[in-house]
Amino acid sequence: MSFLQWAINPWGLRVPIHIAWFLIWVAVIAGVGFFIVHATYVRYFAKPRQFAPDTPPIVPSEIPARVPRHSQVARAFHWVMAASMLTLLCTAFLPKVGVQFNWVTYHWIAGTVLTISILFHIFHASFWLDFWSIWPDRIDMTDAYYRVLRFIGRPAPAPRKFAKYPLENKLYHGAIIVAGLCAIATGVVMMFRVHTIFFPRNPYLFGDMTWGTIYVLHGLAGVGLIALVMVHIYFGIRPEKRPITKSMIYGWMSREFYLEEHDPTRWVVSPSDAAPGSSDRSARTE
Amino acid sequence: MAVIRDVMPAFELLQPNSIAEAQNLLQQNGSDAWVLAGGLDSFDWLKDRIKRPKTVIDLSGVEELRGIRTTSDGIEIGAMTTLTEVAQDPTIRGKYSVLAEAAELVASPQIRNQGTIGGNVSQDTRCWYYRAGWPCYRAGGNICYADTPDGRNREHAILNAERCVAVNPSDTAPALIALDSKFVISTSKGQRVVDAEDYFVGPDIDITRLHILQPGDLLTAIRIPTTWANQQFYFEKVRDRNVWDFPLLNVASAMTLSGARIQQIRIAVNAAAARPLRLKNVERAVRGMPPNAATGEMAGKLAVEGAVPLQFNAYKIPLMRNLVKRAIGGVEQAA
Amino acid sequence: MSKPLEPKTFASMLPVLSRRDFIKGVIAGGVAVSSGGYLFRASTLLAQSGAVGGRLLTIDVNGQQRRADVMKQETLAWTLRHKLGLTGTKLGCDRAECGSCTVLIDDVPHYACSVLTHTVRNRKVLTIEGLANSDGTLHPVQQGVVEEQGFQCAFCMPGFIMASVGFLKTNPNPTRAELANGVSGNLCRCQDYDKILTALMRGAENMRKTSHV
Amino acid sequence: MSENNGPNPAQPAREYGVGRKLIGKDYETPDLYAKVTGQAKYAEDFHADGMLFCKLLLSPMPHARVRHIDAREALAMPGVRAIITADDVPPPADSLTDNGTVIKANPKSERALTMEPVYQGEPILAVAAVDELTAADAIEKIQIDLEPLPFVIDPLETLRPGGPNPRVDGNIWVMPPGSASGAPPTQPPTIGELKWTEEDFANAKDGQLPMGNTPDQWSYGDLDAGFLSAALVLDETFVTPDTSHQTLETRSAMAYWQNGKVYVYTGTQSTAQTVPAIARWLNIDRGKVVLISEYTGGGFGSKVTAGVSLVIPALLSKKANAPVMMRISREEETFIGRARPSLMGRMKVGFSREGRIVALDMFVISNNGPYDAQGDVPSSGRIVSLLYQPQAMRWRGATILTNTPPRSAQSSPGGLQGIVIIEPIIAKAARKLGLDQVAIRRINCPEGKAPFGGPVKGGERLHATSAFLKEALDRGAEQFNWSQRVARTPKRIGSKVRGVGVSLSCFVGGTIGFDGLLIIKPDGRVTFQSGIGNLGTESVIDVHRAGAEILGVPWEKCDVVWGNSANNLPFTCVSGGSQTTHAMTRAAYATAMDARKKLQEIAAKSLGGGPEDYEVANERVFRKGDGRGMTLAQAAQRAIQLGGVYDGHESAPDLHKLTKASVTAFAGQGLVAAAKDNYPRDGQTFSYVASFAEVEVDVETGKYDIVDFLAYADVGSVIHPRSLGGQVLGRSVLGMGHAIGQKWVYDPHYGAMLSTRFYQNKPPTILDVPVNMQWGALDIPDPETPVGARGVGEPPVGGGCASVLNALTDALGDEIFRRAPVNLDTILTSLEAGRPMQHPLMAHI
Repeated sequence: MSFLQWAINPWGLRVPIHIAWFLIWVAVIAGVGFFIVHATYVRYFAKPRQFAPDTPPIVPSEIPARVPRHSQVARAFHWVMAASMLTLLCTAFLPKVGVQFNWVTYHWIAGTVLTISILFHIFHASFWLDFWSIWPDRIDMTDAYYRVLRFIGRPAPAPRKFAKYPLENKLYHGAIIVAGLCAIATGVVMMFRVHTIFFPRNPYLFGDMTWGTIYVLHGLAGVGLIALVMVHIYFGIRPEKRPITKSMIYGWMSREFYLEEHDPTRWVVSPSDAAPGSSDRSARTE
Repeated sequence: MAVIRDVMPAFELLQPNSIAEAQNLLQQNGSDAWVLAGGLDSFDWLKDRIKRPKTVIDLSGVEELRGIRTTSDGIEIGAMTTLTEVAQDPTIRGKYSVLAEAAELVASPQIRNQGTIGGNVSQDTRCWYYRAGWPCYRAGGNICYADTPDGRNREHAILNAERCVAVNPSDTAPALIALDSKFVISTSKGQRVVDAEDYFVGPDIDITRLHILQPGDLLTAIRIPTTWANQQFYFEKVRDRNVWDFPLLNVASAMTLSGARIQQIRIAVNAAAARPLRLKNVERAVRGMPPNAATGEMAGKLAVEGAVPLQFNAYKIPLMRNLVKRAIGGVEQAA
Repeated sequence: MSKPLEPKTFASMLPVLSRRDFIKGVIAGGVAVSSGGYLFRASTLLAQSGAVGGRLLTIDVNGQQRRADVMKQETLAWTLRHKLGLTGTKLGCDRAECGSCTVLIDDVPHYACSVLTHTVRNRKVLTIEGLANSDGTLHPVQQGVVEEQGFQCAFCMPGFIMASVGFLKTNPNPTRAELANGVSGNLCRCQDYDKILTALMRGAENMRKTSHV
Repeated sequence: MSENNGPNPAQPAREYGVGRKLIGKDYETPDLYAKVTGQAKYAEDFHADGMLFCKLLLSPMPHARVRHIDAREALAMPGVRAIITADDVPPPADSLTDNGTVIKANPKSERALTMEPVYQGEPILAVAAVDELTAADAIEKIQIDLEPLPFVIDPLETLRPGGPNPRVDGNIWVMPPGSASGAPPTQPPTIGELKWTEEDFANAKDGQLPMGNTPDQWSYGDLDAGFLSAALVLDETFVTPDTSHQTLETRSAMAYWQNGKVYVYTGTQSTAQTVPAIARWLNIDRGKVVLISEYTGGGFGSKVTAGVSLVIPALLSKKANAPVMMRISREEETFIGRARPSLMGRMKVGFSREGRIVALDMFVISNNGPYDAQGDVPSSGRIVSLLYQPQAMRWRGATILTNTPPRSAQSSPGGLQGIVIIEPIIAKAARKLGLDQVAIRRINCPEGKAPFGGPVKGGERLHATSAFLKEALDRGAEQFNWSQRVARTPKRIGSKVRGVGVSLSCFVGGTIGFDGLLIIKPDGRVTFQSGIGNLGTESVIDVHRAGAEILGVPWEKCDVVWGNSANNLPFTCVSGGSQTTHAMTRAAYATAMDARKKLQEIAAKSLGGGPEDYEVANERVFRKGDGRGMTLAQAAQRAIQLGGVYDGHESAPDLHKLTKASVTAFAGQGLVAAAKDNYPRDGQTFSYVASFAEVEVDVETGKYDIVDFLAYADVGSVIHPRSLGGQVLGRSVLGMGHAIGQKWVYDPHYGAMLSTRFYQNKPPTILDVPVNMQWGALDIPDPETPVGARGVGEPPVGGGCASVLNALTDALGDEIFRRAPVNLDTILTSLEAGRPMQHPLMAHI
């Protein structure tokens, strides 16, 4: 059983042309498998979470009721990206599993949208947002280590609360970067094979072996994204994560959730940047 | 592994005697099975060792699939009826002559004696890149060799191309569309009847086949309604050599007149795209108009709207324009 | 467009013999196989090599019941030429586009290169060898060819004659143009078409005279 | 319809060979019965016990180097008997050309198998197995690793500065010094590089052929003065197609070894000369080769002596120690089956007001394929100079190598291309000068001992033995009703436009110096030994009718032996270059004369008197006057008693050694006559044809039909009218194929041929030619040869193509095409645009 589809090219050379399409199902099954394992774990085995106490203890009243998390621009980007990503996956893989329609044009247009939005995101994140907030830091690592020790019942100090993004979130983002950029990089080159509005078509830009490799990478990234997207949606709808999902819609999370999950020293929030709708009154009544 | 394009590989040959039996064998053998009708298309694939079925199901023994029957509303042609039988059948020559003409112009006498109507409409494209066994889109690959900067595409598509620019080579298909015939398909789930034009698909929908038959399906018969019997027909095939060659373009039309005006019309061309094209826009435009040169001119121009020539097939645009013009305005006589 | 495309070949990724080893291999192999293997019959060997074996068939050829061991994928042309010794049926293209292999199956001209022998079990096959009478008297069409010195290299001749015999059964009194259509499924590369038509027209005339059926 | 009565109503009845018994009369050839009954055995029809089948591994790349071959899996298969590669092929030995001249072995020439394929489809390896299926399966089990090398399929591309070379060392053959004069070269040519400058290419405008420097050229007369005096000067580019010979019988062959001799069954254009050729390819003594070739399914120049297809089965059968049959598939035939090189030509032609060609500047390059240089380029110049007798002419040419299948002479090599390049220009000139198309050809066409080619040593130009083309042109115009057809109006009816065209045509028509051999048996029958290949022209039999005529023997008493080299054949010319009828009627005549002389001497010895007192007729040799004498039977018996020169114990010293051996083999079997053709000949022999065609073009589809055709031949005395008619019309249609559709289509990116099937490369069908064609022949004997007969195979070819092209321009005007073939796409797009739309110089479209 080969994970790639091979063909004999006009010169009698064996070249790869695609991934084997059964990998689509492998990805889907992997995704579903993850739900089951994770859900079961959380339901039956997960110990109640314990965080090290805040140091110095914080005064809740200094935290706005609605903690701003995602700017409008950031949210817009996320949903545009999500839409184009779903379009890309559907147009790419539905025809392969028997749902036949004219997909190519939608696919490259969605691809273009995604590419542009990603470029914007990189630019925007680097200059307007806290660029490093999404990258794992040393504390994440040590805390992860503590969690593992505690999970296997070894003595270890309680981990600290999260910064703006929990480690899982950061790791997931990393994975998306790898798969997404691979799909985009190969996808852009593949536009030379079809008629687009961008550049004159040239199917002979590369040799058959190179083209084959490009198609295979694109395919691998594609099926990879199937699994990643499934996992992402899964977390998005899990009850305990819902505040985070909401924050991607409304832009803010409640003070309670913030205090419960996040470490104000690692994700500093001052009253000045209260999200619209929060008021001191409501704060005082606490 | 080295490539050799000669000598048919060994396969198991199954020879059912009934449609039911054939259907069963198809189910049992799934995608390993190859359906053999007249074999004129099949043997090329097999002798070139490009298609390698484990099992070949020969339909020549299935009597139900042969012959031309008169039905309550028209006629039914068994899929395994030979093109010679179709071309010489008195009813078809009399009432549906456009089909007889088309069948008469297929390939060569010996091929018409063996080739079947079912095979003619279900045959694969003749794109020479694809037929050479090159791994193009249609063969499951990731490129169209014909639509490249120096691809040789004189015989290829000017309309509805999507990545693949191959064309459908059938001569009888446009005639059957013009006659508004229905294709009877026997599937594992039972019988399906589709309009002639819906029997064919383009690369935008399915880039690997020219028709809607899925593995296990069987085209059993073609029904021609009386709707267009004895109406005014036109068929013309243009090819290089007067024998054997596939159409560079062909056109078929059926017309009913009320007085000196076109009342109803169906017109189709083939070898212009991956599927025979029914020219609905032309049909709409010419209804109610006199079938004369002026109408023909207009129809011809309309027919080729949106045509995109490749490097070597620009001639197909004036050719299609003129054939449609003739089909509607008639052939220009003494000036 | 003329620069080499992909210098990297799949074969080069495989463990392969150097040419010297290869030649050794050939000689050794050649000897090894040729001793002994010499007497094997094709079908038994195929059976060993896992391919589909043949099956004993009886076919009606030129009025005789002929038995032959026939592969499932074997064409009638191959059976006639290599199993029944009827080499008058020629293979010019083996792809149904030259007509040299034309034979009559139940009186209808077919390309024998494009008919599976297993599909003609219950049908009558007539080849060029079966056309003349047993006493050697030629068929009127053959006679016409002799009278007009039709054909040149004559490799296409058996096919042409069979095609016209088949056609004349349906149209015994054709015009030159009709006969040309009748034999249009046959290619002549000496391109002696004019003399061929003349000869076949003479043959048609002979047939009408002798009221041959 | 009146058409049913009479086989071909269009063909006027005509008596040839007036006053003769056999020459000029129709008869039933002795090979015909076997042909019509299917008993005639062609190479592939033979079967030997334990016969193995061979399949080939062909190169998928246009130019590559074989890095590795792994055949272990294939060899392990049951039924696979042997595999051979280039390493099993003996080193190349000397080879022989069309007309028998020896050239030194060329190490860079084609071999049976190769480790550096130079065209897609070149055989690399061959497998022998118990059946074809096993052999084919074995091929698929072979791992082959090829290193792609630079390739080129378009001659102009390799001529560009920095353009790729088809061979590692270059793109042209460089002749060894001192071989330009046409004398057979002693040393083999080497491969060199020819590149033109950017300027050469820049100077060529809008589809004109660029003209860089060429290795070969000649000229005569004052070209510049000619152009100055010209009333009209045209400068046109025209390109002819590459066309495969496509003999209907592929070059299949069967071979086995027995008692140290190799027995080869194949089709060939010469039984006599293929034997030594096979011996050279196999590097063995010619006495060890037996060739069986009784019937050949077409040649057209592609089956001249030995080649790849004979060597492979011979070597395989030796290695496998069993008979090997190699059935060449139609696709393989497309690759190894030889083809006519495409010629790209540019001509500047100056015409006087009357239409006389006063100056002609001719420039041609050919697409030669990767191997030996073909003669088409020089031949095109010679033929044009002879056929149109320009007052001043310069010819320049280059034979360019490419990575496309090997070429060989094809009916009228270079002749067709030259004629097809110049004829449309002459047609255009006639229109511009307001002259009749027949008239303008009449004042240019050769007459009598017409000169041709460039000056040879001594500054003199060679000349033809004779030419009666003017008469042929006049008779043809009359029979074709030329003037009525031209006058007919309207030319256009509906969308159909009619056009008429005429063309001159010629090619070489014969060589000299070969041997003949006949035996008068004691029973009075005469046996003619024929070394001619039997490829359907019937010259294998026809020429001996001349001998029988002279001896006064009824044909029923004659036997002809041919097709098996074991049957002791005389040294005979190859049936190529249209030389056979001329060369071998001369040899037959000489031989009959020798027989007559011997009969007279025998009679004198037996009945007294001198030989001159006796004459030979009615199967007797008898004394003039009283008629006393003896029958041929008695003479034969007497000859055996006399022995010596009479019964073959001695033979004439000037005979070829092959003939001598055969004579000795017959010693004592009867009166053995053998002679070499020593008759003088003033000039080179050519044959001529005037061709006329009418076409009907549908201007809405571009599709056209040839509705009528006539070829009128000046081929000397007619020997066998029916087979002559077959040659004249058959080869005309071969020419037509080049006009109406035959071509090669290549994918330039992979250098792979796409048009491997008939429905793609378009050999003409019976419905692509007129249903009634006509031919005629002057039947004027050539003064320079005893029987007066010239060859006919090739002369009609150019006219068949050019007359159709000219009919097309007559119908559609000069702004339609600049290359052949002319298909409906060319016509339709050009009519749309009002100018030639198809680029003439784009290769293989």
